Amino acid sequence: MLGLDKKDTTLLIVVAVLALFAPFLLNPFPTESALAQFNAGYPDLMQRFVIFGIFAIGFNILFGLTGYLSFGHAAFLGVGSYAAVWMFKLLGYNVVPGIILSVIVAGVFALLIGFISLRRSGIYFSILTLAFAQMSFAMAYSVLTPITNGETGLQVYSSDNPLFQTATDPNVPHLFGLVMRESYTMKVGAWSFSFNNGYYLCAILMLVAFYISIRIFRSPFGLMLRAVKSNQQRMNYTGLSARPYTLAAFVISGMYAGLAGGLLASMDPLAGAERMQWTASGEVVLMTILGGAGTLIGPVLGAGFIKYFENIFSKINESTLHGWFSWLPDPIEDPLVWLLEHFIGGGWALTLGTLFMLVVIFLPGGLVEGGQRIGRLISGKSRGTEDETGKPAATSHPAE
Amino acid sequence: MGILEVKNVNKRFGGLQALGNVNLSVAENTVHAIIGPNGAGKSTLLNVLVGKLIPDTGSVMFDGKSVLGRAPYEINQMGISRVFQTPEIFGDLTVMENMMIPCFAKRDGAFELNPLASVGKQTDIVERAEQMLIDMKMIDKRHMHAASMSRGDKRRLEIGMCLSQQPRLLLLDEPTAGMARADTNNTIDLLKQIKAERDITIAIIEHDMHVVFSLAERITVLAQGTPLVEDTPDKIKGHPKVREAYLGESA
Amino acid sequence: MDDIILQILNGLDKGSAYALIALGLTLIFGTLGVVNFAHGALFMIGAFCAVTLQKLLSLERIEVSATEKTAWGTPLEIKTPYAELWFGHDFGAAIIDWSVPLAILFAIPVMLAIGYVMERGLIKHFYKRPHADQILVTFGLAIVLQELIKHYYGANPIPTPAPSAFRGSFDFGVLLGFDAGSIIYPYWRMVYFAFSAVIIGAVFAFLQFTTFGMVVRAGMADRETVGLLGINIDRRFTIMFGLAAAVAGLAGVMYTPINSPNYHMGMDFLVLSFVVVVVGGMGSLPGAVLAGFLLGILESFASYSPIKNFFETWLFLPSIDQIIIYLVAIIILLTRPRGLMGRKGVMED
Amino acid sequence: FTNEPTGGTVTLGFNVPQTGPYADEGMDELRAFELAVEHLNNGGGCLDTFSSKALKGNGILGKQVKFVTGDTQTKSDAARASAKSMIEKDGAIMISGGSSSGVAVAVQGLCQEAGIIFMAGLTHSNDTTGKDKKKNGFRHFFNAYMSGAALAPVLQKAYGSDRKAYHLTADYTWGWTQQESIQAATEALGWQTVNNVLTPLAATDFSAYIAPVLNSGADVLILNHYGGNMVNSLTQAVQFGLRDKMANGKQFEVVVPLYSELMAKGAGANIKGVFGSTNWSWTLQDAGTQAFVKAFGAKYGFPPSNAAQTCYAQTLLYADAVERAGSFNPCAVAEALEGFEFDGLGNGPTLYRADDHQCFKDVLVMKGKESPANEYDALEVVEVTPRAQVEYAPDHPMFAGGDLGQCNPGA
Amino acid sequence: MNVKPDFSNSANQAATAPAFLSVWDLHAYYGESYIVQGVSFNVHEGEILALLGRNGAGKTSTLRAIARLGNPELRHGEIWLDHQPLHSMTSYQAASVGLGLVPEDRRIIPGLTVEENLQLAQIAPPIGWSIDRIYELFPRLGERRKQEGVTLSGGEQQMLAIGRALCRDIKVLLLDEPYEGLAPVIVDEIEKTLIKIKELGITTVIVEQNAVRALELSDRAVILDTGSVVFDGSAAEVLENEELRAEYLAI
Ligand SMILES: Nc1ncnc2c1ncn2[C@@H]1O[C@H](COP(=O)(O)OP(=O)(O)OP(=O)(O)O)[C@@H](O)[C@H]1O
Ligand SMILES: Nc1ncnc2c1ncn2[C@@H]1O[C@H](COP(=O)(O)OP(=O)(O)OP(=O)(O)O)[C@@H](O)[C@H]1O
Ligand SMILES: [Mg+2]
Ligand SMILES: [Mg+2]
Repeated sequence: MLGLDKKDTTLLIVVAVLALFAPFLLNPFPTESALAQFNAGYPDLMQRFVIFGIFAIGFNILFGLTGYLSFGHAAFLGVGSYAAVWMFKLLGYNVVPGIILSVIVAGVFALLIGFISLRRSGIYFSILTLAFAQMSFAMAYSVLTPITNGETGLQVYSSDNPLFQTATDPNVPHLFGLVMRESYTMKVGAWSFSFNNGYYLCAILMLVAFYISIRIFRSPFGLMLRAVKSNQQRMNYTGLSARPYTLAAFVISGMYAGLAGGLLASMDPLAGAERMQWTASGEVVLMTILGGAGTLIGPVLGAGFIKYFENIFSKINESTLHGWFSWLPDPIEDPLVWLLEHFIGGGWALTLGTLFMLVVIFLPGGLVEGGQRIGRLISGKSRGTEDETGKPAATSHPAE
Repeated sequence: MGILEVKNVNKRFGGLQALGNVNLSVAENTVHAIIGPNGAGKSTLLNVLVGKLIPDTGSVMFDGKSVLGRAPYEINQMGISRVFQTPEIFGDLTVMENMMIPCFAKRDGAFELNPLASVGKQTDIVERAEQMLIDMKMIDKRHMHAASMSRGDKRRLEIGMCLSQQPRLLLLDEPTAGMARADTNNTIDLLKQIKAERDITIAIIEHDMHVVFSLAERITVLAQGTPLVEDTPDKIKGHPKVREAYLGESA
Repeated sequence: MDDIILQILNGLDKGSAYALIALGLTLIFGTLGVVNFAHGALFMIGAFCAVTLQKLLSLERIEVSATEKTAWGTPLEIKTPYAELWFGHDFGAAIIDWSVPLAILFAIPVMLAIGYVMERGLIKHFYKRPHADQILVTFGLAIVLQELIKHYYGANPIPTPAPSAFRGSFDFGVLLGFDAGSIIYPYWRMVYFAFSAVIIGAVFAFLQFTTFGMVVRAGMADRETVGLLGINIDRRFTIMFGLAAAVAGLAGVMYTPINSPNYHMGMDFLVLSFVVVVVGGMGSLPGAVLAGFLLGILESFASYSPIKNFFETWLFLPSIDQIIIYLVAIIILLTRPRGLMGRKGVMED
Repeated sequence: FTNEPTGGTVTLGFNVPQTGPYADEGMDELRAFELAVEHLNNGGGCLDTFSSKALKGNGILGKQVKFVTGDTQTKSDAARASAKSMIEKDGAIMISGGSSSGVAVAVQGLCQEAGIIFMAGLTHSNDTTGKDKKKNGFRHFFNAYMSGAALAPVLQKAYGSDRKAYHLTADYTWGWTQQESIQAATEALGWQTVNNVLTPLAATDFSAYIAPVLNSGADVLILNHYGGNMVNSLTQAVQFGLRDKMANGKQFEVVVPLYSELMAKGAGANIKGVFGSTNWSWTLQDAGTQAFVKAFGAKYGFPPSNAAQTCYAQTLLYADAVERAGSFNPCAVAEALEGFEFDGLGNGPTLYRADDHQCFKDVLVMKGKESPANEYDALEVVEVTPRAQVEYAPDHPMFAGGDLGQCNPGA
Repeated sequence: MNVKPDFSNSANQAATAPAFLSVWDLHAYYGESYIVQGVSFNVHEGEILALLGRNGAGKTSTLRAIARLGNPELRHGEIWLDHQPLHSMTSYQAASVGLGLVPEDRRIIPGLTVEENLQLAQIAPPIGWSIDRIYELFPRLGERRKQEGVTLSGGEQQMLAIGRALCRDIKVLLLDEPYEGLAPVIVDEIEKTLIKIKELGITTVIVEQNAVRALELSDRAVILDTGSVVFDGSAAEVLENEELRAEYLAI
């Protein structure tokens, strides 16, 4: 289907179903229950899952296929956001021009940076991209304040007078009148599920992005990118020029980042400079590795994983803990709460740090490998029979 | 006038004259062997031919066009393919994928942006790569990870990759080193067969005299960076200087 | 002119801080080939060694006042440091005063132990893993270390002053024939500079005049073959790692009087130290040190307001001080393929 | 309206930095919030001293108060994500907290769009109630203009009218507005401004900025820095011997216009004798302050910071406004808060001005104490600047450009 | 004191004297692929043993397992060298009891000069030949002592790899394709060296595709096929037995 083989089609369908039913899947606990804290099915977080999923999918096209580790990809996310907010300021709150422009601007920006940075490889390339992104961040934070609104972040003011904004248009981002922030809430017994317009727009674009990424992985172009990673020398002596390939991959992944940035701004019309900081670039690197670099679905999983812990664990506080464990006798409750307190609220980073280590130590192929192990356990296949070439399955089929 | 004309090429590495005034002419559709002691500059000469090294002076013309100053991929696109002394393959890819890449390079040129095409649907490429694997007797290894093959197999794969490009000039740097005798003979047969089937010029570096004398139509002996003699195999075999400096008593 | 000299002095000092941090990093990153995102955390832990020692030395005996009360109604606590109780008021106070230099002695074993545990327990398993995995695991570790420190010491900077003997500043002005007071430079920064020079010299001597450096470099390039030559490369890697941790830690200890330490100081320096190491060239110790000083001095000059203004008016580059390091890094990496003095083949793919 | 409470409880959202450099300040704010919720539900604390007697200690409008917390990370993106989760997931009706102006402005904008009341925590930039003011947002904290207005007379008294000032300014919006305010206030005294150098937010070593001050001809250094920037720049200024130096025949001085207790702690002995301003101090003697300090100290064992006091006051003020309006509807609440005058929460009689939602109250000028009695006693109040002296017209140029807009009750 | 087990009824049919290096029932894996499938043989002190087989037969893997390199992983089997249990050692420990391996792709260490490559071999005891003596054996290395090892020509690298092994005081030398890439004259040289080494009492196992040359030099031969021993006997026997050669060596 859609020019994909059976396995890829299945994967795409699974992802599509997951994305479509995310409002149910992410809200498994009744609203009033103690575990509702772990529900992630509210619009903002769901949007973030798919938007950062797009970001990571794009990053993976560069890193997973070519092995070029960019440490400045957040710059493209940032310019994408700025471009989109500027469109809102100038043209009006319809998200279409913003999203289109964010992709284009990020692509052009990636072309410039990529053209220069790709003159080097390995760590030298990483540091070049980092330097460009950090420069962009520093400028956006202070010098370019007239364009970026600095520390506060670029936003739409009522004095902006967009060109095409009519009185009847919603005064928030919308898609031809479909307001992004609006949701339909469905109550089923003790559960409540919200279906948000913005989320579905993002999810559809994510599916498109995912589909394109599968196609890229399976294309001759994708094969060449893997060849770059494997042996550039051989590539050159086989009559292939590695530079245009890597540059194309860089620009494509920059456009993905721009799309993610544009969507972020479309869901919430504010573009902050921190989006371009090295920590943001680092985050997408972590997402990709955590999920499984070079795999199709890994980056999406990694993005979800990180955003989940950041947003859910940071909101648990001591009194929530006491609420959960109040049924325990005090001498047990207090030490338990004391211990868990390290990992919640302001300690969410500790949870994340610990999980990073555990995942990378025990699941060398990232979360995808975890999934495969579970799959194997279920299907009862022993590892030895996986394939006869002697290479573990995770690496010989890099796109699982 | 040969298809490859090397004139007055010099190359120094620091104090070492690796190539000194090398003149070489390789006639079209011949197998030309370059032999010589270790460190004579044979690989260096090949490096100059494929654009890996730029000589200090001199000129290299392929089919009437200069190759100097061109990037390796451009030189390859002109029709020169090279097999390296230590196998250079795409270790992370499967054998089949390894074989497909040169086929793509041959068909699409140095760069082609086709991110939405599907590798599996490129039937011409798949067929060609499969045929080459069959020719190389490696078809049963098609799904194998190239890096986990034994070294002899890697070398055969690399030769196959170069041949699948149908180059006009094939440069082989010790293609049968470390290859079992049977495979060496197979390779010789393969090269002979290819030679017979299509117009191809082969320049080969080898220390295995069995290979050299089975294939070569002309031989250049290189010593300390300069050609010592150039002649037919029979003459070279009997050449006293060559025997002393290179072949030793065993030849 | 006097301002220029001042900026050079400042640059040297900033440079020595960069150089020292980069030196530790390049031992792990440039020599062992491990992308160590926890290096900043090691630096931070070094600084907290000083904090801890200061806290330990100034542990107080708490007596509850019978009569006085605090503004919120609890009884007032009267605190006396044990050091003063045990060693007498003056000597006790002097020990507390000297806690930062004393922390050097404290930090060396602590950092070596941390380095040892970290290498044996974690990093050892990651030499052969892809750099990406190394990034993930060391970043995770850095967060864990950082959060633990935050949990016990809070997020606020903790003042750790230099001994009072070093608190003033030295007047170079008179020495160099300028007006008195026109070029003054804090004593502690001079100490820091000297200390860096000694550490850098010692590490160089250790690696250049012994075969240790060569063996470790060889081990990084090809562990297997080095093992075939009878060399226990694991042990040397551990030593190297411990050494790097100690260098990072000492850099941290000595830095505390300049900047009050806080739990995220490591992350603040992390990116910069990677830039310094790479600009210096992978695998080159002198490169890292040179790049540290170069970037430090350039940054110092770019922060000097006449120069800032010059860039702003003539080159339309306002706030050059914010981007100078990255700008210089880009220029150097584009003009020299492997940074200033990088070795071929180290982390180039 | 958005998140109208229907059950027996009402949820407030406390959005404070829990990671990053301001985590300790965030923790302190959180403590104050918890205390405020306790008092709202059970009475006590400032409920007894507050001039408005609408609050009964039985929750808000009879509904038990619950709260959710989140981490702003001192990043506008993260702060908005966290606020959105409180609004979308937890049904928070009001958001409060924060420790920086960028975050305050960003979250205020979000609350305006979502139809939620935002009670700003620590935010000092003029913009929050200036060009970025919003109908749904309210600021109890003072601002940069007020710092200038309060500090200037004290500086004049202490250092005279003939001074040359050198500014180091954090290179982002808050730094700029503060610098602008202080420069205006000091120049009005007759001081000259020798130079203003912008320093990167990420800077940790300020030596290269401080050294040139030595020979600049200035005799006062004004540090428009906050948090870690301020701790480091002040520490280093002292290290460079600026405070021991004579310039133009006068003792060289350093001024830190905006103080916080935690910064004072971080800078240690270096702040001794340095002037600055704060919104509030636990050492004040009025009844409101004492009631709060007592409650806070009894619960946590140490006195609250002025950020904490702001958050506490904001929570009570919100609850009180709801009671008085008789509705949780943000528009009704806003109306009740606008022009509201009250006393008994510290700082004396206070006005929530309707024109820009800025609080007007006495401002404190502080000085680093020479011999602190304990670790919470680093600063002493030099002067309580009366409210009249820090007031300004709503259309003052430093606050121009904004528009409160319409109240948004949301869905 | 570790005692060598009695392997008298093992696969070693030529056991006449007590074995110096005993390899007993090795099973080794690359990840999950089972490559060395129960290899056993004995080598006597001072003997030269030729280990032969086609490409991919498992020769290299066997040598690597004996040298205790991590890959392939030795899951079962015992290796005794002069009463020392190599199977319970790591590679550097094995090296320190007198095992030397010249690996198949030479493994010259990048970034180190020729001389440093040699020095590296003399860091851990036991130390063998002096560096000067190596230069005497291979004057070419002496000329290139300051050059980075990996830029040597293929043959020079081979000399360096052998020289490096001799820098250590070895009891058993494992050579993986030592003649590969060497000019015939140099092969003659190396052959002489190996004889010299033998005279010094060093036991040698040689893997070589040039089977005839290897056999002429060796006392005994072991032939591997798909990871198991298919022949164990005297070298002369292989040279005489056409059938055997045709089946397993294709010569
Ligand atoms: N990058 C380099 N720097 C310095 N010397 C070099 C470099 N590359 C090659 N050489 C030297 O140049 C000489 C010629 O090397 P080359 O590799 O061409 O020899 P060759 O004829 O291929 O030998 P072999 O048959 O052993 O492979 C050798 O002595 C080698 O050491
Ligand atoms: N790293 C590896 N991972 C997986 N399989 C491997 C690896 N190295 C070798 N193999 C496999 O092990 C088998 C034996 O390889 P080995 O290198 O031992 O053969 P060999 O007898 O030395 O062959 P050659 O003469 O070609 O060097 C081969 O089938 C090869 O594919
Ligand atoms: Mg060669
Ligand atoms: Mg082999």
